[in-house]
Amino acid sequence: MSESLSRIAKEGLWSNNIVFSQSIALCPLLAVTGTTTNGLGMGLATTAVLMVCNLLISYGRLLIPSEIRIPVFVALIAMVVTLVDMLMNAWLHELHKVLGLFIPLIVTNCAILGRAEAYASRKPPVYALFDGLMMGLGFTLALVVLGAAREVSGSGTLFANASLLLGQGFAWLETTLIPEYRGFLLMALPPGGFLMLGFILAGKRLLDKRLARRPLRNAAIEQPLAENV
Amino acid sequence: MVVLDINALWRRRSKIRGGVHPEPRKESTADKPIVTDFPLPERLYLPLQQHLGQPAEPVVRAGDKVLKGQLLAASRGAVSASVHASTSGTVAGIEEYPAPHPSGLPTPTIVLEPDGEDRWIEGAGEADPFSLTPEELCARVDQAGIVGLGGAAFPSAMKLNLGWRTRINTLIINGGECEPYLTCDDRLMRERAAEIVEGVRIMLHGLQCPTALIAIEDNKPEAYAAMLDAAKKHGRIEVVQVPSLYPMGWEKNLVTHLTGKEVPAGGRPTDVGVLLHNVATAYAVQRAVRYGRPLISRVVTVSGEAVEAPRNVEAPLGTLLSELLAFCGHKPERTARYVMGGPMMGDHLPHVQVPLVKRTSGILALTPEEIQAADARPCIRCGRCVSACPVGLLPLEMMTRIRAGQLDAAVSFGLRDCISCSSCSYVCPSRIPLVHYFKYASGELMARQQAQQKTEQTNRLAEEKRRRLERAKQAAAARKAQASAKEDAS
Amino acid sequence: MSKVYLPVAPLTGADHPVQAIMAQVVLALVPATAFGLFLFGWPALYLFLTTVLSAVLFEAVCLKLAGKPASLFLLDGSALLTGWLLALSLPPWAPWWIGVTGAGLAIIVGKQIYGGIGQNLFNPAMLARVALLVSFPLEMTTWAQPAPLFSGQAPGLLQALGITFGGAGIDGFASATVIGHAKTELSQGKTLVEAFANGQFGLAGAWLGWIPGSLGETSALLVAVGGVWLLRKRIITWHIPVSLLATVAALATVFHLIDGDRYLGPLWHLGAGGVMLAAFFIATDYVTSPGSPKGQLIFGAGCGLLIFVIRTWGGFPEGVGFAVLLMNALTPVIDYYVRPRIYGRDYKGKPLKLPEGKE
Amino acid sequence: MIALNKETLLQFALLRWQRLRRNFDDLDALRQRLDYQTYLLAVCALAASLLLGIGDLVTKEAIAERQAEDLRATLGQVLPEALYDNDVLASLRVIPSAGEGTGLDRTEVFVAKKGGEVSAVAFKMLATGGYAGDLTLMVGVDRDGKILGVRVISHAETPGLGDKVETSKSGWILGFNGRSLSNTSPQGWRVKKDGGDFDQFAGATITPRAVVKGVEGGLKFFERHRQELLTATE
Repeated sequence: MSESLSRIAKEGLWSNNIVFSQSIALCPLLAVTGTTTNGLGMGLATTAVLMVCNLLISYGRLLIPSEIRIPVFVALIAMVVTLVDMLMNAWLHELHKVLGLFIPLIVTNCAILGRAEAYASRKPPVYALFDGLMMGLGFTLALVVLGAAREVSGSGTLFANASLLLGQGFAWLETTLIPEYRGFLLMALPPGGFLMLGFILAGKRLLDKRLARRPLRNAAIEQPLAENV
Repeated sequence: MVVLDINALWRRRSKIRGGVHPEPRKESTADKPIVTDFPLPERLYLPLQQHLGQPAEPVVRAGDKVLKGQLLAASRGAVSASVHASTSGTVAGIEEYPAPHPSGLPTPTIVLEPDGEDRWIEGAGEADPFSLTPEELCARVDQAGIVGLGGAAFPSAMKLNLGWRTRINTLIINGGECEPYLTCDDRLMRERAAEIVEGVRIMLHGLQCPTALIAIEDNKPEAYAAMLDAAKKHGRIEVVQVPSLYPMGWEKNLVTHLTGKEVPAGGRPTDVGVLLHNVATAYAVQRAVRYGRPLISRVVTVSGEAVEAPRNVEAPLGTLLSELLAFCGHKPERTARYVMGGPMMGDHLPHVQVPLVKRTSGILALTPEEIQAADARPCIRCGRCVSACPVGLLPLEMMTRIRAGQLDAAVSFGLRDCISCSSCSYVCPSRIPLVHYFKYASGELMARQQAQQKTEQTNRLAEEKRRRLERAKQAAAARKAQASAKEDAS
Repeated sequence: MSKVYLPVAPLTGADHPVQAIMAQVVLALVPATAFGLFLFGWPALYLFLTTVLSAVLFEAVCLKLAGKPASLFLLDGSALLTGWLLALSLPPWAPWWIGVTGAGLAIIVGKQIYGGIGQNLFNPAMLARVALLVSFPLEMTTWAQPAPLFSGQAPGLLQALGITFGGAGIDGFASATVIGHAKTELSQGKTLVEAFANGQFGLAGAWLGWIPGSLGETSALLVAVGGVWLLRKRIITWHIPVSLLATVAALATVFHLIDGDRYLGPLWHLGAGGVMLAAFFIATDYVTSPGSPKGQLIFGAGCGLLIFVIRTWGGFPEGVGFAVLLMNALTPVIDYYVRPRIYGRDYKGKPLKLPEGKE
Repeated sequence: MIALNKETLLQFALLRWQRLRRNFDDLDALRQRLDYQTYLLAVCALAASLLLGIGDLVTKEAIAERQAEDLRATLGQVLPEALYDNDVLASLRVIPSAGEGTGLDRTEVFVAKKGGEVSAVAFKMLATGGYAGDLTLMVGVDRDGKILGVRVISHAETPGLGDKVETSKSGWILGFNGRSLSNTSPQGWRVKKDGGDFDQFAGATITPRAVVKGVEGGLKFFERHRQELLTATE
């Protein structure tokens, strides 16, 4: 039981990460990761959608025939996303002003339909909910890492406007790492997103290779090198 | 005559594509006469296969006494050529001996010990070759074991035979000799122009062909003058100068340049009514038909900086290349590479303890400075190989495909049309051995094809067997049914 | 048996090893560079050296990281050439970090990430220039007025240090390039005749180089001289330069004849901006242009068309970098579809038909 | 006549319910049925619509409130708080303004009043001729035609060059404060490069030109409708 949960966590956060391993959901990724805060906000919104959708679909999995599963999933996801959009507009207005254009796009985020199809429609609700959480957090992690990398290189700050998202209590997060930085616009623009994503993907593969090699060296046991492509 | 003028018009029009201008390096041998008094070696090694096609079948045994020009091994099948004794002596044996080939692998070889008398066998010469029918001429050429002496070593009789059957309009005699260093054809044309012209006339007669063009590169004015002089009496033979450009001697280049016709891919020049022979082949044909002398010797260029006295030598076939080199003052310690043939298309030999064969047009001992070996660098896509390719291929694209293991993609870029002329490798600023890639890929493709044929054959056999069994079964069942029907009836 | 690697032919290489090619291209750039350095003085020289040196340095670091023999690859001079071309396309009085960042972008992102020399899809120098233009629009569009060395208005050695390394700014010297000026004035509803009425820009100046602009785009004449020399040396072929320049000239002529008030004439288009540099030195980059002559003609014409379109209707005044990059992206496609005719085959690769009566 | 009494109805309902329940005993068979699939899809769509309706009801007010806050915040930047005591958002007037320099056919003017007296107005307008299209401005003008403040609400100018019109990038836009048609000559309503009073940014003249020209047009619009606006009644 717990082992399975820990595996779900590991898959969602790292080995089957939506961005770093599956390389999907790149459109929202590149669009909103100009700053860390935006990435975090988008990530959390997506996580919420993912969890609710996974849960609903998992509950209904026995009732939903495979012939009409796609329209049902789409209707569910669209509803949840629209609700999130309205709620954010009402209660997280400042963040919504920034992300507003992209929140409805969560509907087209293939990760959500992908998880519904690949996981939630086959597993009991608890697992589906947890999978949604972990996949969502993995996505959030990717957004935050990319956002941070782009924000630091693009404008020299980190967590700019964090208080808009998290409340005044988190204003201390807003730091200027490089004072008097002139700004490297390329990084703030979508091409920079691609560039940085490329570097991060390369870094992850390098890390995975190192990790895979280590037990091999220590235990001297023949193990196939785990490669995430 | 009008026909010729139209041809001349075409000649001016068709420009040769690509090509390179390697340093000729011919001056060291071009002005020295052919050495004809090469001493008989201790032993002669005559491989059974010195030509394209089937190896010849030995007709002598160890210990047999043979005369000069006597048949040692007879041609086998249509595409094959006979081997004759280069001098009189004793057959020491038929054994495996290293062949003049880059691999240096041994092949069946007749070893001949000369008796020093150099006595000719009774030959059947023909005072008037022009009285012979084409069939008879072909038979004479076949009996003399003549093959293309330019390097391809395709049996000449076969070519002539094919030629007069398919109606040839133009016979082109290839005196291009575009490879650097080589001057054997040049010298032959200068010294034995009359014999060559007669050989050409014999071939014209044999082919029932109206005209012959003798093409000589414009960097050989003496040869041109000599040939022009020899041919002026004969209206059907025209001597033309062609630009010196490598690979001018590629037969399809000559066809296009001289006649304006283009040989379709996968075809031969005969498809467009043109036949090509080398000047040395013409000379050999004349010797064979007029005097009944089989092909037992040839003129070979011995050159390279590691040779003290480079020159052309007329030597008996089977002579070890090492002896030829030694005769010309070879300095082994200075030699970095041995090349048989020209440096562009010739073969690198691992050593020179191999015999002179019919297709050996030259043996080069090259110093390190001459080869300028350099490590290959990454391709910078400069496109020089593209403009150098006489065929119109994209060598750089083919090379990248082959490196990536995509042989089929390389084929789609024209790998099968590559003539391995090395022009691309020659001009490559990154010193990439492009032609190696292509040769490797072609070999790989051939192996693949063979494997596939094998599987197909196995499958076919299995299928046939299955069908056979099935038929037997059906027949048995039918018989049974018939029998039972009979039984019922009765 | 078939796998045996046969060491065959040819024995001698041609006389153009890679280093020699790079050296000759650099040599061809020398006149235009020297003139540009003279025209814009010490700050230009500082920026030039910074850019070229950092390009070579980045190349060395990348080679070391990739475990390639630095001596073999560094000496081929390609990094030097990339840095040189980049420096020629920068505003001469830009601060030092523009040069360093640009060199880094060119070598790391533009070249080594793809696998080093010969592998890159885009021209490294142009990739860096465009990335810089997008990232630092202010620095990349602030052009200095010509202030020849040893003339009155030229900054001294120390003052120049301040411009290049100290962030002193060049507000007093700032100006616009010819094409940028024309574009600005047009956007204000003026005609070209009015735009050039004040005589700040002369056609002769544009060709000779006495105008604001990057080092490599001021003297179209000197750049062209270098290019023609390269042509004569057979380092480059005529296809790309001719088709590029002809396309720009033809389009400019047609539109200028249609409406001379709105469209610059062909002489302006060819003489100003980076067209000459692109035609002879950038679009002809071996690695990123098609291999076959016909492909090169298409490539050059495409570059010319895009340059004219971007200059005339695009958001940026100068379109050379974008045009070349866009066509670079098409190079593999061109190379795939446009091939020379193979001997004995038609253009589709089918063997030629035999003449009548033959089989 | 069968009397439809409560009992029979209940019994009927129970029967139907039990039959419905029985269907769900074998889910695999149920899922294959076309009518079930149709109903399920309909139910899902209905449920989604219902939930969305509820969501809309719940958030409608809050969202409207936030949007008003946004507008008020923008207005607050161009209308000093001390100048008015009315609800500016409520006192909206729409003036037909085709060809009058605001770049709009109908200009929305917010009227600020203090003690019933019109003290200032603010209006949204377009400044045409930017480097990348039009810029949307909010302009505040006091009753004498003097500018209280100008803000760029939206634009598509090049980041790093033309975006200096934003207050977060530079204070350039504050230079309009206090300007009016009377204290600045027509020659003055240009950027310095063209001989006027206003700075241009380093490297970019097109954007400031467009804004200066736009603001001047806005003032002219105000001048023309001054009487009408100042005498505005509730």
